[in-house]
Amino acid sequence: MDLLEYQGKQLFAKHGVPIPEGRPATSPGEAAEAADALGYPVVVKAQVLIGGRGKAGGIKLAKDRTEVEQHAAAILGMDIRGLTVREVYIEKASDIAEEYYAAIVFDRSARAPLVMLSRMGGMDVEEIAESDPKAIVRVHIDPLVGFQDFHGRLLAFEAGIAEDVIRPVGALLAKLYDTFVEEDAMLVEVNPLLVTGDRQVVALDSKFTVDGSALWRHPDTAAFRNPSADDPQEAMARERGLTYVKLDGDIGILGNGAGLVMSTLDVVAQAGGQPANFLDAGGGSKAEAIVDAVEVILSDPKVRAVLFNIFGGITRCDEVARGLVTAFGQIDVKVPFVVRLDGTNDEEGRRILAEADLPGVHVEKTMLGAAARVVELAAGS
Amino acid sequence: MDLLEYQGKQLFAKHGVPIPEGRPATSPGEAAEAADALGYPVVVKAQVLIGGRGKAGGIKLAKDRTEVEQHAAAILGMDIRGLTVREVYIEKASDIAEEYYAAIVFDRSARAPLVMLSRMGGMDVEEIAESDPKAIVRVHIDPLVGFQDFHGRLLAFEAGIAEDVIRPVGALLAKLYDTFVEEDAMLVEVNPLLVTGDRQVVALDSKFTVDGSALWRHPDTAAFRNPSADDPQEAMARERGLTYVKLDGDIGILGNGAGLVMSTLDVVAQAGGQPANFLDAGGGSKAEAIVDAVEVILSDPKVRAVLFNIFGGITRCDEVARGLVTAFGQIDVKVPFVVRLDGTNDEEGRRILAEADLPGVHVEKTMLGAAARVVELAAGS
Amino acid sequence: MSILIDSDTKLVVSGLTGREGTFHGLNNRRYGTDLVAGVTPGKGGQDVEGVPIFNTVHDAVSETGANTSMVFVPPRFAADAVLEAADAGVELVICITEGIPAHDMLRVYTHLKRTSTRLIGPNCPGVLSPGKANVGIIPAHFFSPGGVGLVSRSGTLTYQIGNEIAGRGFGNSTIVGIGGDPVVGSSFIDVIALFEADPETELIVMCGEIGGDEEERTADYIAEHVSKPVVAYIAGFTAPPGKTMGHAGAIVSGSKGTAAAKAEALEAKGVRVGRTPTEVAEIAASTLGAAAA
Amino acid sequence: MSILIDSDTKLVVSGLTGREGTFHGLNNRRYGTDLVAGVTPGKGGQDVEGVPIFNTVHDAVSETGANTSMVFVPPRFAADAVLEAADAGVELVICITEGIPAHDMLRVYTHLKRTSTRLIGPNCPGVLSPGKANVGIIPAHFFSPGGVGLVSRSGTLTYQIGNEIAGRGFGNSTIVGIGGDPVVGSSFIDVIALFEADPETELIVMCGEIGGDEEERTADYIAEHVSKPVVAYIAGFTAPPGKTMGHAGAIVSGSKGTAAAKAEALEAKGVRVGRTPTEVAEIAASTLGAAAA
Repeated sequence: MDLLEYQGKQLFAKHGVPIPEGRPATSPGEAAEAADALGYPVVVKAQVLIGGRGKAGGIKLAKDRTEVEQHAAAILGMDIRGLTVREVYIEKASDIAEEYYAAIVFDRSARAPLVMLSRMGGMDVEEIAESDPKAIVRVHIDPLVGFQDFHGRLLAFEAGIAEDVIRPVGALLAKLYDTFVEEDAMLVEVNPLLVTGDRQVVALDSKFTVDGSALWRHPDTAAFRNPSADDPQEAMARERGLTYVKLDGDIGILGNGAGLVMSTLDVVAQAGGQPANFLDAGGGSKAEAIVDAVEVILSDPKVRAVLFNIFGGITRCDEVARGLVTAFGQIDVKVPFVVRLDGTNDEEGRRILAEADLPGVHVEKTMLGAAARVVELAAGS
Repeated sequence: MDLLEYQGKQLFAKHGVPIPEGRPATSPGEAAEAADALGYPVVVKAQVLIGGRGKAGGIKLAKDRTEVEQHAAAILGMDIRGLTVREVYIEKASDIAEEYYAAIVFDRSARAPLVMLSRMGGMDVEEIAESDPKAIVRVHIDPLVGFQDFHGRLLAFEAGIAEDVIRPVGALLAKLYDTFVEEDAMLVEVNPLLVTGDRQVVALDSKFTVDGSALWRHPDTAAFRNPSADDPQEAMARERGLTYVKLDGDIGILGNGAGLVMSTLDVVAQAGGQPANFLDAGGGSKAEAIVDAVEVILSDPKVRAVLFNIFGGITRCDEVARGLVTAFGQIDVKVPFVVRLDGTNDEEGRRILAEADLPGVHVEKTMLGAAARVVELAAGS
Repeated sequence: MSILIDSDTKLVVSGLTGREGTFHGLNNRRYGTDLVAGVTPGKGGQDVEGVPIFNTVHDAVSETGANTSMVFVPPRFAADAVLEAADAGVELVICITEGIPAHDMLRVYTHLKRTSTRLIGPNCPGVLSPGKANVGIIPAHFFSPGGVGLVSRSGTLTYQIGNEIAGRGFGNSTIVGIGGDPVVGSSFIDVIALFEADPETELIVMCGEIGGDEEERTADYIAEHVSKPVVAYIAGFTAPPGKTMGHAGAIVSGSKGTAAAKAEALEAKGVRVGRTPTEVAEIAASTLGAAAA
Repeated sequence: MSILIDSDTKLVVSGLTGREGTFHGLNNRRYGTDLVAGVTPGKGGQDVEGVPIFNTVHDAVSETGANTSMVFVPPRFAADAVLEAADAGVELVICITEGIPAHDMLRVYTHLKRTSTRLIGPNCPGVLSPGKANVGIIPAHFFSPGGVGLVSRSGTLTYQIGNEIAGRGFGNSTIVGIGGDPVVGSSFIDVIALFEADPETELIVMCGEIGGDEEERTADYIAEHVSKPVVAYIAGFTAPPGKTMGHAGAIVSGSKGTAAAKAEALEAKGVRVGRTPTEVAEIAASTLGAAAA
């Protein structure tokens, strides 16, 4: 789960990572109030879960109340690379002496947190990596020993940051590491990590991804979730406990098990089709889950045909068939379905479907055959 | 550094280890006020750094204000096994359903914290160990992994405590472990660990030793030190930065290096003498340190003779000799000194002493010879 | 022969008294697995259809000699259950639980590397050695003993591929689900090393997916250390970057962890990669058929 | 031969620019130790009498090939300096610093056991291989090369005993101060194992003191694994229980850790224990003299 800049900064502050003062706002009036309380000049920053805000006009300096209101009005509702801005963050303006880059990522390959520091902040990390790969210093941390003072020194000296801020930058990294571990983060990025004119070191931006599996430990973070920012189908699926990812195509996909669903998407694409979604009905899918899943898939108006690809292990094919029959009883289905049932109780499942004789439902025995058929139907419908 | 019961309990509470409500007091009036605030009945408990308070009459139940004042008056100033009671702790009385024993020690042999639990609390742990060795369950904790929930279950089930308090006892042990690590403790002991009539689990007593080398991390704990409780010679030595331990005999001892001083005590004892103290003047002892050391040793009125045993490594024997000359110039020395100087600059040191011709100072060349001489002098003086 | 589990396996299940634990634990026992104990704190002394329940894994191990643990407890208790099993001296822990926080697994993983306990999973379907033992939720009736070692990050996809291979007349030495989380106890490399050393295994099928770089590293390992034929499948060619595809670990980050890169890396090292489950089964079957001929 | 340090030792000193660090570091260099670098954050690029200073141990190691580190920084920074040296790949870390919190050392100790870095100390006088190298604060002029391996928890007591042995005409292979703290990186056993394997060492003198049970465990180890003669000394027979005798680790807890118990344990395993430093030197000298005759 990704956090907005100001949400990440709230977690930074909780663990002692220094940040400039700021407040979120959802209207120009609220923004002006926030700015009055902070003192001018301030920066009005669009809060969206995507990069490139600055270039899109989502970050503006304001020297007085009128400007804050103007900028907030312009930014709120703005579309930035497909996302609508619903909140702004009003932050005390900082004077910039140096811009560094700092991040900690959960490095699954090394099975250790990876701390990165660069003296070249303010630009995208991939740009830094391209323009000067050596400019990003990387250190892995033993998860049982944790971040030590020497790690901070090692990173700071290697990165070649200004000598007078070696210590405060090291201290900030130590607190960033605390944040990373204690908040169950998968990524924390500070870009730029700012040195102000009076040599204060502060996190001027935050990019923050938390582990969704650990949200039960962090009720405050869980409350950050902003459903309005989500895709409506994804929100609907989440409410129903389904694993759903919206894609760009027109063929609705349901399968059981993440690997099988991914494979189904691939096979459909190889057959020339375009999947509309990823939907894992999970192991042991019961009839009700199938009804929910059909509703979610069909709530996407682009869907022109649907493929059910079930390999029954724990999931019983007869249960899936019954769920489908129930769904067709409750929902007015207007697009063709291709159903492939294999594995546990597959014959019983196919018998149920044959008896129900649902309109527009085609049963196939193999995964490849089913993929070919659904692509054909989507093209024809 | 050992903490009084109520000091240890303050640290328990800080880390969420449940304790009964209580307040320290230094006078009967203060005790009565504390009891009024807590509500009756209360227990008045002598605060001394020694076991056996109960048997000595240092723990009394009081059902009203009058009794609190009476008991506090009786206990304050009481001598318990050589220690004078200067504070009492007024604690809300608890009803006792079960008394367990819990402790965490810094096990240097295993190089790991050792957590112990027994269902036989309320008596001395050595008594438990003697009466039923299996009744104490022991688990070592990996310092880098820390105390896990399963450790709590393992201890609680193995110890055979009541089933309904397995969870809260496990939770208390986890918090006790946090206390142990975060407060840099060498020992935390809860005896008894109480289960009340309404099945609450609380720490009814605390024995708490913190690592003196870590006090800089714990200014609050460092402030617990109660100089009035210390031996006056030891307090004086500490102020002067000397490592001094008061002993029972009449021969003052000074050496450089802990091992050499211990060895000197042994050799003096083998020669039939009784050391009055352990005093390590440290590596590289300078003249001023020697003056300080002589003052501390002679401040003990029992001292009848003094042995200086110096093996010069970093310490230079000429510096020691000069220090001794200076000390004799500043202090009116009434007891004989035996000085053994060996190692770095020993000849120069002996020359200085010979020239100064200090009254009552005898120079010896070997450790054994010096020990024999000082014993003889102590007996004769 | 087989790897990891066989007829010497003595299984203790953490969470045997739960609904899922009971269902799958007894299912494993019906298959022939020697299910010797269950662990549920506070239910020590009870039994589940004759299987004794203990309060701690330590008790279960000392009373029954259990050498393998299956963890079937909810995610917030699972890391603790794995550590408990390791502390009790269990040699192999198979953790089925999905949704364990990644930082918990990081600590468990780092600690277990210092011990002699091997972990499979979490978020995995378990391990099946056909005809010998089944520990987990793999539907055993599709599989029979044979020479194909199968290792996969995914459950149903494994059944799909395994079933297609079975349909061509070949059985399995052992099927290992290593799990779909960012940090799992055993990697493809760990399991493939076991298959390489296992005399019964003639061919290895590995079934990867997007995310991380395990498949790439495995390609290097195979080139250097594996003499047996390896056939691979990678799921997720159509997965868009930045979206978690069901498994917590199945996510393309920027340009990293794509299926295309993984397939390329494997092919560059001489591993044949099937583009569909069916193609994987065909390659495996023809390789085995050629070897037999 | 000798153990731990010799003419191949390349020394980096953490804290070389401090008063004590400079004094002892240069003293070690004067003895012949190959002092290649110092480390003081922020002073990289400077030098101390020609010895280059680096900001990090990593820089020092990569620039100079240092393989041994001496830690001479204040107690609150010492654990970090030890971990830094280990992280930089230094093989041997000798930590002189006294007063490091015991819990810090516990974590350092546990971590280092997983690495290939060996730690001597903390709160120790260092290591001297007479005629080859000196790392620490041992006054080298008392000692000459020879066949006695000396290992001790204490500094000056070691000089006392070593000097008495030297007075009888015998030299030392290596003198190792393991340190007087409750947790030290290397135990008597670790060092005695090195002496046993060192061809130059003919006889081992160990110098223990009250506290802990290292001496008792060493007695068992010697009985099983050591073929060379061992002579022991234990300080602190007159130490009262519950009082720390100078060294943080030198404390009799209840009835545990007494000098009498240690001497008994050693003698029970056939180790001769001298009751005074002089007696230890006499036993050592007569044993060596008899062997030479």
